[in-house]
Amino acid sequence: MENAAIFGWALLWILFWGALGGVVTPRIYARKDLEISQASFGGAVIGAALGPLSLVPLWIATPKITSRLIGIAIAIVVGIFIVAFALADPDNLCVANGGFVISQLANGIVIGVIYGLMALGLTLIFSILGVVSFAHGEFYMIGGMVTYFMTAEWIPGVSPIVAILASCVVTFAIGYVFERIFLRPMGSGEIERPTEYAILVTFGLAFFLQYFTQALTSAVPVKAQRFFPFPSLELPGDSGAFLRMTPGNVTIFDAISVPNPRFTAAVLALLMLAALLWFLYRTWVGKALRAVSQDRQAAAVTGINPDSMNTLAFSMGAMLAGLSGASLVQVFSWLPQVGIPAAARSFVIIVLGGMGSLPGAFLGGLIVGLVEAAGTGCIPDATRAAAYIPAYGMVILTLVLLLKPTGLFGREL
Amino acid sequence: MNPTAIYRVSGTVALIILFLIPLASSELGGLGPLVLSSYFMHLAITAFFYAILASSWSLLAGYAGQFSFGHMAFMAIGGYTSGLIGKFIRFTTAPSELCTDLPLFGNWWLVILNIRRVGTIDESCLDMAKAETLPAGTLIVFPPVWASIAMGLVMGAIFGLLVGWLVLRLRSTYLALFTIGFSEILRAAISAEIPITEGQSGLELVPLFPGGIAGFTSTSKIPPYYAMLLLFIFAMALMTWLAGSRFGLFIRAIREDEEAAAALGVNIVRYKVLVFVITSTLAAAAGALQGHYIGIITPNTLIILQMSLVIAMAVIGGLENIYTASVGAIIITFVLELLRTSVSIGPIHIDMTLWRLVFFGILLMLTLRFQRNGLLFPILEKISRGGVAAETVSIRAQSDEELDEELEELSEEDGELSEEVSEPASGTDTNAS
Amino acid sequence: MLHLTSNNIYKNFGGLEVLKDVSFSVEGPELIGLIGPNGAGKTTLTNILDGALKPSSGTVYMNGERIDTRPPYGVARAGLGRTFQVTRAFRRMTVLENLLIPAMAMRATARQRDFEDKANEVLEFLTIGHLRNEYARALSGGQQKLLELGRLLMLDPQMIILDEPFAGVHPRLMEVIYRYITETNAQGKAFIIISHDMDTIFTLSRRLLVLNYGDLIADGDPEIVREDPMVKAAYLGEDEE
Amino acid sequence: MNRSRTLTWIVVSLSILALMLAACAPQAETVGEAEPAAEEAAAAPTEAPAEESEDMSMEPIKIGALAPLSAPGAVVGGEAMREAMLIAAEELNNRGGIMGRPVELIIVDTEGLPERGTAVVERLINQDGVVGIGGGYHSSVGVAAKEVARDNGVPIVFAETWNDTITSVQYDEIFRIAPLSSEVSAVDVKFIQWLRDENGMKLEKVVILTENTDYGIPAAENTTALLDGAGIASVTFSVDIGTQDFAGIIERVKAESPDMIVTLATGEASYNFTQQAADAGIGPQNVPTMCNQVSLVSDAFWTNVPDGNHCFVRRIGLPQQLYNDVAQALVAEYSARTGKDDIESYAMASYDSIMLIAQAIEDSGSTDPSDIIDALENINHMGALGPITFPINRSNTPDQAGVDPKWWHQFPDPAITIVQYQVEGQDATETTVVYPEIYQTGAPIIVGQE
Repeated sequence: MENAAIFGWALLWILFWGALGGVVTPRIYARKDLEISQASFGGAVIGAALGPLSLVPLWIATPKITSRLIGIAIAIVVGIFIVAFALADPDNLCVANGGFVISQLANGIVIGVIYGLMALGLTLIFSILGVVSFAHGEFYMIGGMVTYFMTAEWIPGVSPIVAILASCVVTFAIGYVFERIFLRPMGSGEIERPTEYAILVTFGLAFFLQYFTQALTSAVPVKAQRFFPFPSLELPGDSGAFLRMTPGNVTIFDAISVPNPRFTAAVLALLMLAALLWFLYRTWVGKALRAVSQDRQAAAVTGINPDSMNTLAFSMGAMLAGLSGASLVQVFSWLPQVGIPAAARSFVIIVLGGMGSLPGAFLGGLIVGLVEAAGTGCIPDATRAAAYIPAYGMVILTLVLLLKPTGLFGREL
Repeated sequence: MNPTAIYRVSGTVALIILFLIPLASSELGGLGPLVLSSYFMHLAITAFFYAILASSWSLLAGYAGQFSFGHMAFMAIGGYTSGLIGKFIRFTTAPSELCTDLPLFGNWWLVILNIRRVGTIDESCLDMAKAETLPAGTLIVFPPVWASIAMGLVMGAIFGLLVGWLVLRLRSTYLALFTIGFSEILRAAISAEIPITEGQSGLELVPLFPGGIAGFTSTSKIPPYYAMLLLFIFAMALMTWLAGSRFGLFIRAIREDEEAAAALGVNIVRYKVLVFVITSTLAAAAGALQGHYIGIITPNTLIILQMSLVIAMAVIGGLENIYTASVGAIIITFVLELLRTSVSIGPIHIDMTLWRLVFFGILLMLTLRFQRNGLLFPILEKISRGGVAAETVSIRAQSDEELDEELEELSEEDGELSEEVSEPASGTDTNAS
Repeated sequence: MLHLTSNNIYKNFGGLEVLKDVSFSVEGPELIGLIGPNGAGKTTLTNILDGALKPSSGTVYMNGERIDTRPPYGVARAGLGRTFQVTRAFRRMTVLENLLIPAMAMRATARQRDFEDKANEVLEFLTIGHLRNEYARALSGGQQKLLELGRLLMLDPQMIILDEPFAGVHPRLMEVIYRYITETNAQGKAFIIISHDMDTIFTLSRRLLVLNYGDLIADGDPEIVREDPMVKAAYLGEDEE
Repeated sequence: MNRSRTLTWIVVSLSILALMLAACAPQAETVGEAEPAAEEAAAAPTEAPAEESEDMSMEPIKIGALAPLSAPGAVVGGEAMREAMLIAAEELNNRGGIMGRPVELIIVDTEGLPERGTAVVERLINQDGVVGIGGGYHSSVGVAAKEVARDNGVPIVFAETWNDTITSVQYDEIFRIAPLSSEVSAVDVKFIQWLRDENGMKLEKVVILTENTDYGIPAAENTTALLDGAGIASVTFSVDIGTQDFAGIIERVKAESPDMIVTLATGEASYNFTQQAADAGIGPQNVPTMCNQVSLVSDAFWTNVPDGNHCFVRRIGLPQQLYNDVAQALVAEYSARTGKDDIESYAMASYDSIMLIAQAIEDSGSTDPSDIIDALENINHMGALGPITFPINRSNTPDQAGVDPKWWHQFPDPAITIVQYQVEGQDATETTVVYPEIYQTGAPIIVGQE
């Protein structure tokens, strides 16, 4: 960084006015007998955006803090952040190299879609059962393992589609059995303090599944072959090709390059998402699920059995994790431990999106994917940029908990 | 016998035994036929270490109902703080000029050593200062171990306060979600900041008693045994006192029903943060002591597996009682050690180093499902509450037998009725913990 | 002398308006009934008075201090106590411990034994003295309700909100509750009682508030309210038990 | 209600019983005297060594061994080492033990954690009473374990801990037959220079991908410094060991447009990086790449890095065609047991570490650790790695010899070669040795040159 000071001061400016806005605004709104539920968060982002220029009018006029106002403020804050970064480090690849930026964005979006799919499972479980499954990462791991073993060891040469379906079946079945034995009694009142019980028992499941898999498979990393390699292709044929495909990669405009396994995984994730939406909004069972998530008792009155909805939701959530694992086992090398960072990331995403919100989970996945791409791509110190990948999500999580614990689409707590 | 008396007697006997164990160690020649190897002593110290972690976690999770997966992170904060102070801080009687010097009282200076590049064996600034700037006869004093451990505690408390304040305003699930991430980020940071923390190769700490104590050398197991035992006893005493005071009353009320406790005037956020800070500090104390005893601490102490072990110890012992949790920890430390011994080769090749964790996971889940209070707690419960329950039952029977019967019939209807009248409009109740 | 006012309270959940412009005030030890059909917003209003929910707009003042911005424990300390629709005893604590919590929470330096005598008195008054060392979960539903009422006496607030105190309670215990309300009220504590039990509420209360889908449609003497055409249309006509 | 409680108790007590039973099996192993050696030997299908150990009725000589056998340690490495060390113990017992006494090999799991390492070394010495310790994988464990060995005066012969400081502190008890980290880096850089000078390759900028471990960081810094000396610029990217997704880093590597990529990250991170780089168009087939030595596990390599052809890999130990008799016998036995075609360098070194201790006991005629240390200093052992000696020792200190202290008790010449995968799906044993020239079996294929 050439002018680190510029960036540092900009950051300090944002933090100072943000904190001031967050602390003072609710007091002013309270003194005027106005609604204060949004005042702290709104004050913080508005303060961070333009400092005294925006805070003084806000405190004088005390308008109703709408989500539109907050959205504009956040956009300004992000803008200031980017401009300050660009001024501070004009030679950074993220500033100087357009192709690099676009490639990183593409990477972020592609991986974010898959993160979103995985978090969807977690948030689905939460919205129906009110439980965070700490075994989510292990379902992800098992999905990948089953797909690998199907395609490479048990039935070599089998279509990847079959393998993915098999991983769905396996994760669904494990989720089903676990829910029936360990979570079902929560509903009947047999288990006291169900939330805490659920945290611990799913944690125990994670522990068991991880070491069970490790004991069965040994610790050699494995990886499935590309499901659907691209054809080799150049369009148009001359040197300035706008579309160039090799079996492992697609390059568009000579700038954006997306590796084949990721592309396949993202397409699979989008298909799954479409299927999930169709299921939730077009089938009777899906509608029943949504009804239970909105109002358990009302749903029970209309003849839906909430217990079986619980089982269905948990198994489906597990299956979604298994699916994202199945689609990523051709991207990453697979070990019994791969679930841990993936699960931690899903936790960040569902808090960011709002616990129990399906669109929130998907959007949260994209945001986390983009932030991770930006972090690894833009942090100037090459020895640290990648070492801190797990930390980028945590920064988001901390900010969300500090500013808006309900997340993007959360219900009131 | 009266249950309190049973506790007192058995507790005293246990304490006496714990204090006498070192007499049987091989270092002191053993007690007759009983000779405990220094490996046994090492296990005992480790068992106390885990007992402090498991019991303080049970105070947090079992009493207050707050589930943190970051207990090992606070343990590591204690160990690393203490280690870093030992690595970077010196006291001198003259400014070094080459390092960062801060004047203290009199002619004493606090010297912060420079961060050195990794892999190079270039001299530290203080070594250079010794040769160049420091006048002859200057005293260079290492920070005392107890003081760096104390700083470890302070850092544990500060981080506990920050995390607690950030997360404990929210539902308990958030604490679990956040602390998992917190451990991960701390592990990543310790691994990455190698010039400061030495990363994966581990930060070396000076021995607990660098010059030996009472005739024992610095590598003897007996002084650390007593140090860890005393910390364990202190922690148990502190937590017993807390659990019996208004503090214990309030955190249990919070565990049972946060909203109801708040409606009765309990400042729930304050007590949640307080219990979090106290247990984090205890974990940091255990971490600092264990770090100095082992002599090295690495970021791998933060992996989820380590946290899982502490949780499993507390749960299998009995989550809702600090004593059962600590006894569970001690037993499981030894059992796991027995289970890992060498490799087992038989007709069927079962490698226990791996399978023991699988069995452990199953046991953890089954305990939770079928014996929620752990495997040790029911025994304790039987002793302590057996008498009381019998007493009240007889009173109930005598005083108004008739009403009681009717009430019991009714109590089932109660449940149904109160559910029927519950009102959908109260959006908060649907997912309440 | 108690003085509580709620001014123009609105509450939205997502897009749903649960309370619309609710204003009323309580002066001194009144005994008020709060009724309304399911989904009328009674529990939401209670939660707002108690500080568990923040109003979308509007304010609540108690004895000149604004309490809607306070957390629930602050409201409790200001002198407002409540029970919950679904009984919320601290199930794995003894009956005595249940009672000690509010007493000790009110005072910064207090020891348990200072309150044990008072707790015993309260338990005897509520006819559950013999259960003092039992875990609350061992009590029947009705006894747990009594326990909740006992906790409020230990909190010693100026105003008490009871959410469905008579629901599913054995007639004999109902008498105890009835006595509890009248005697405590006579000692100078104001009551707001939410109930479906029309007979009891009409005989017990001296003033009636009627909520209908978020609107406060009536406020006054029970006999007059009973004749109010709006109330009849909205509530009594269809939902009398 | 009552019935379910009974059921509960049954389930719980059954699981405890299972745990106890599980606990008993291995427990018997330590308590029994000569049994463990017999049991371990029993793993070989053809022998009946239980009788033999009865023949050798004397008290066994106990030798300890360190290996990472569970996570977070490198379990694959640990299991290979265990297998090789069991072969050593069996071989010793088959030929009649040491000084007529049976050998009991006690292998302990270090989990790759230094704190575990100190604990288990403590246990080996004080509980089991071993006279010497072999094996050892993770450098951090070695660094910690050497202190315990020193406190107790028991020798350790490290087989696979590269960190220079382990020997440079010059403890009497510490010996090493693994290469020195700094020497390994030197070979890497010499090879890169050779590519530039002798093969006319354009080499101005190298990207190093390392892991932030006690191995990766010093290795990257050594390499950087040496490259600098050779006039080659370098950029280091460092990743956390658990990293899966390298997309962001790979874009940055691409933007540096390196002439060569050196992967110091080990384990699955190295596989992940190399394959994802290949997907992104800067893999071993586009840019000359030195893959990490884990790539020599060819089955796992081709599973995880299908586009890994043309990888250069550093190989510790002699090429297979130059194996001596000891090594060939070991490979034969090892292949029979594991089904692998070749033996990993560290497994071979672990075998030698046990054999070295055995010979030192025989040479000194004593099981006193200090006598064993004396014997090790003067040893001349024909091991699988070749003739093993420790020329820099108490009678010839680094000062006297005028060498860096890191050579203390260090096996001076573990052979290091650079091999290259030149055919897709090739087995590691069939790779072409491209450097140094004395071992060369073929010319390097240099990709991406205009």
